Amino acid sequence: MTTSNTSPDIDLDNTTRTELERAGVIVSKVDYLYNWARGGSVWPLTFGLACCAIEMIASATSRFDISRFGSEVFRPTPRQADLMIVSGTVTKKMAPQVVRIFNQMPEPKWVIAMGACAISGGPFKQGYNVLKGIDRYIPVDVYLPGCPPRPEAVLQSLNYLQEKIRTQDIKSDPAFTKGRRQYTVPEFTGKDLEPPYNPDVWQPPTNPNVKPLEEATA
Amino acid sequence: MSLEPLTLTDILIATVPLMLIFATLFAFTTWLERKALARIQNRIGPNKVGIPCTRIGLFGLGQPAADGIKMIFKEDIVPRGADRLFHLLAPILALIPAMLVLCFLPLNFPWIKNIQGLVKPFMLDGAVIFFFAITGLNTLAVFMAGWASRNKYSLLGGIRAVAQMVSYEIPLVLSAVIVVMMVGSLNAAEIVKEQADEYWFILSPWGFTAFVIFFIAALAETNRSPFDLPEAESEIIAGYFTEYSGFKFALFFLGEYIAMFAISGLAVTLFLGGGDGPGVTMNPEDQGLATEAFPGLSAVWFLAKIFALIAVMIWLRGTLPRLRVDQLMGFAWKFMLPLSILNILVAGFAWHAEQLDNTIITVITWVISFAVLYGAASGLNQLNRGKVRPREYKYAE
Amino acid sequence: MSSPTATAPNYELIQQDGLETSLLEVSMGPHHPSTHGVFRMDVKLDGETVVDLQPVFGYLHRNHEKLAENMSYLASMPFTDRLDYFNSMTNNWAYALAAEKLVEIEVPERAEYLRVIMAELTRLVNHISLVGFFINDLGALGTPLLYAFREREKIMDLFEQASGARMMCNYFRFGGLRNDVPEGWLDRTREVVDRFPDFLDEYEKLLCENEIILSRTQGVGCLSRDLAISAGITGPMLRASGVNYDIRKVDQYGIYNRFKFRVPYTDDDVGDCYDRFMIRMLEMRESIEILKQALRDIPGGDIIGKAPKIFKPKPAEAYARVEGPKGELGFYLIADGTPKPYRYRVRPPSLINLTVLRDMCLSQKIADAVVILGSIDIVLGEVDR
Amino acid sequence: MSHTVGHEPILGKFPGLEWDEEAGALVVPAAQAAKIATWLRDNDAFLLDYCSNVTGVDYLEREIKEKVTNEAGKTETVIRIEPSRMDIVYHLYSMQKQTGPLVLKQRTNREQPEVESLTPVWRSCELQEREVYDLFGVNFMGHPDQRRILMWDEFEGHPMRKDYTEPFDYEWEPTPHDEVLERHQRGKVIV
Repeated sequence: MTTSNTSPDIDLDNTTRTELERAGVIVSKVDYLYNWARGGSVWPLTFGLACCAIEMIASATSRFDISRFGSEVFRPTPRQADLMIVSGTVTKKMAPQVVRIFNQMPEPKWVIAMGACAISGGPFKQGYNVLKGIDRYIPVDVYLPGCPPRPEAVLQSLNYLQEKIRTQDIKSDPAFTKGRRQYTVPEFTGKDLEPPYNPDVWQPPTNPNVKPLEEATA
Repeated sequence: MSLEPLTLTDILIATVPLMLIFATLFAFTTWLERKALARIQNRIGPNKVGIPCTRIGLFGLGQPAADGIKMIFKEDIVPRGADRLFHLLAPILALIPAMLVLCFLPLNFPWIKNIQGLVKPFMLDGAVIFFFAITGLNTLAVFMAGWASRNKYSLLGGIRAVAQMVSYEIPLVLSAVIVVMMVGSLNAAEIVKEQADEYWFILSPWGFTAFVIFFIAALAETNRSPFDLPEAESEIIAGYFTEYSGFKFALFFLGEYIAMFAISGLAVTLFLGGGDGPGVTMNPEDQGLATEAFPGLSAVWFLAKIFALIAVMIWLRGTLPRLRVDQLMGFAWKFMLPLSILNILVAGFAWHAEQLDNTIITVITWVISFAVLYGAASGLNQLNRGKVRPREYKYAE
Repeated sequence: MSSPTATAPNYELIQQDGLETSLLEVSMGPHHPSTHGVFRMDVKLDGETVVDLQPVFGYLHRNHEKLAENMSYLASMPFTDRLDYFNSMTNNWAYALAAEKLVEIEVPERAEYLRVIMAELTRLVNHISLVGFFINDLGALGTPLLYAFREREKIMDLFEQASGARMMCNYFRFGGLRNDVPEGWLDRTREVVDRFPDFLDEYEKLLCENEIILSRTQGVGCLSRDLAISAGITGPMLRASGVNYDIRKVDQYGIYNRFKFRVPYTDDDVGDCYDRFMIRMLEMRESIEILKQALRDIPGGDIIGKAPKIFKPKPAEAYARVEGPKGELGFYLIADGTPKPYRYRVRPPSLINLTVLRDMCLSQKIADAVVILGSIDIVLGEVDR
Repeated sequence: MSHTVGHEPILGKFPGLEWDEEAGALVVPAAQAAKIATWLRDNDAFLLDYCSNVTGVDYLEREIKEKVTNEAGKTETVIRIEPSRMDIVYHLYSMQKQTGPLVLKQRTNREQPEVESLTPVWRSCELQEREVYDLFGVNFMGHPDQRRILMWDEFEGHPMRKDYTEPFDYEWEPTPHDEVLERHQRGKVIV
């Protein structure tokens, strides 16, 4: 039993890990039960932004019925929700509020970026008021493409999320290692948000095609 | 009848199984509610989360367990600036009164007979008064939660809750007064026994009126739809528990359902004959203990009646929209209160008429009291309804 | 005479030694279950009564107009879907009408009929979902909404079979439609349309004479006829205030003059939430009448007229409007001879209907404010664009 | 179809009124807009009680090539410089007479655009004029509540103006919209 006290920082190869798992069977079982519980009762936040919200609602209706997976309890307050479905275009005016709501949710919490707009800005990417993907500010667990995604796709993304939850273990779960993840809420400035992205969760890609900042603005 | 002092063992025997049973029933009720609502709404409801660590669905019966485990491990957030002490106390206070009421219900579980001297530990003589005194505490808990959260929605919910629960307490008590008048005792066991001997009070006109008033007021007391204003989702987010997360929210949830059990148990005791039913005969000499076809039958009847009432509550929740706050208060003060006062008068006359022990007079009394109550109810309805009516519309070609 | 506006009641706050009162300021939204998206109302409350209310917009401002000025005419057709995401078909139609005013294109007969069918199906979808949401705002736990969405799914299936997408159909083209409907589609539509009245009967029985709904909606959010006209209210909301004005009748765009249908409106000057709710319920029946006639008379033939390969109108201005389910949806285009519009403007009915939100909500209860907002029927994609 | 409103009877009534043939619009001087609008609303011949659409149009200074027949009878191309201006467009209908539309335009300069607000005449202008103020920067005199409506309060500039440039963004993705591609090649915007 004491073998399970090994520090999680030590990098283990697979055989040792299986051996340890065999020894620490109780720990992994507790994980398993816990993951079963929180995977089976993912309560989403009633949080509709744009077009995708309608398909999110449709996924809770009679034909698709998200309640079969235990997720029909749409909580209106972030304090009681586990999952935030960012359903639709996040504008720059709305982005601080989205981050704030994410901050208000208790751990463990997950985010599904639903629809092209939430992932990258989608068709409205060129707009002066559109945030180019919510993953610039908050960590996204499942990306659900589509414009808008079908309700079946919402159910599938929930299933993916449940699979992801099943692979998490308490020792390495950010929810339990870091405390509540609270990110800086961006502020309005003259033309853009400040900061323009959250470096903890997103870095601008180093693309050779992108011109350096000075050259581009010259 | 012996009145030996109870030992700790006796108290534990009487209470611990009760706590376990109702906690299990709570879990079952949440599942039942989700399934029943799904059925009303043409859905299937939870069916994937069954036995842990397997893929067996088992009609989604594992759902409450999953919810519970998740809630226990969920992070507990207290808002900055909130009153930490009262924020913590409120959910506990919401749970305790309901639990206490459950202990004093005349439920004849078989193990109670093993207790010393055959006296049920909590067979109070003033049980009815105790019930209402205790349930009044719930208002305090709700307001405490609303105030301590330091959230405007919570505060609104708390204020609404106080207004609503205090107002509906009056018709609730006044309709219970009928039963006390009829029986002449405040003892819950006596009330049940009286009903088993004579008739269930719901079957008489005044009893039925009182039951309806009681049930409506009970819906308001437990904040169930259509009186769920303190937690009105579409208006004030989640009302008084907007800022509660994790286990504290679970306690509120538990408290709400236990309060449903408690208030339904009261209704069953007062109007539906308690544990009376086929196969059960009440012994006049034992304090509320019955002779049953098999042990625990009367407890089964009691729980079945509770669940019948809870099913109605779920049904209403799936069907009706919510009232507005002024209509809610108007309904309590302008409709329920006059009717329940009139009902007391009617019941008083009826009781005197019944003392004459004449079948014809009894029948006439019943008919007259039915007519009076029906007329009063429809008259009050007309008076309060205002100009609200369906309208006709024009068409342009 | 100036246009009527409501003034906030004057509240004198008690300010004595040791006793101070203030109004409770609540910011409802942008994340609120019943603001239908990301709308915000800054409400000042005296107890439960609304003393002042300021709507705050812009949380879904997606720069539709600016984007459309940077792309070709046809490229903004899919963007019109996302304006009012319940009614992509009517949005398409309004835009196509405006473009057809710039360049004269004849629309074939079959396309005209299909346009009417699509638009009226859209009206059914919009009204039925709206009524569901409206009852949800009244506090019913989703049941009417789910019944409504059950019917909506049937029409969504029809849209999907015709255009390939459930919500964002992008089905209209300048001078007609993108493609013909698949085989058997008309029969399936007839079946759906024939069964729809049964659902409406059931729904009306459930809702229209429900005592709680009556008392929650009647006398709430009254809008007088004069204010409605002055504030540019359109659609069912205008007719609920007692004005008989339906652009399908007034403009007779498309082929609406061939169909016999009636326009329900109230006669009294009340215009409360119940009227708005009932007008929508009655309009659905008229839509079914139109659909039945259209499905009976629809001819065969081409689906798109002879449109130029490159849509490059001469310098001109055009304003076209349709009776969308929410009101008058207009598109204002200014062409400057290039393949891109110089100015592209959407006249959003939802936004203009919100002009009177404050007037209707003052000195009502906070619960009513939510109901009034629900009865206006806004979609934020259109309010903020 | 609803009948369009004839503009001829109005032209003589007020000084400074013009009829723009190309746009099919009545151009009113900004100083008299409210007076003319009230007259149009209340006059029995018009009764334009419903103002449907309010919007602004931003015209940059531009060169227009025109073919003109000169005195010798030959056609020659003349380059005319049209000065920059700002138009505020109102689409007016009559609900009582079921006629319309009549297009009303207030014309002003681009640098300090200032026109008369028609909100006191038609309530429907209230939010739309706020929007024009927000996106075009036109100052409406007499507007009861002129604030930004769509953008946040701290926002600088007026995004619907033709010369508005978006802030620099890190993300670069080619899009099929040719303008964006072209501007990227010029190195101006990476969006």
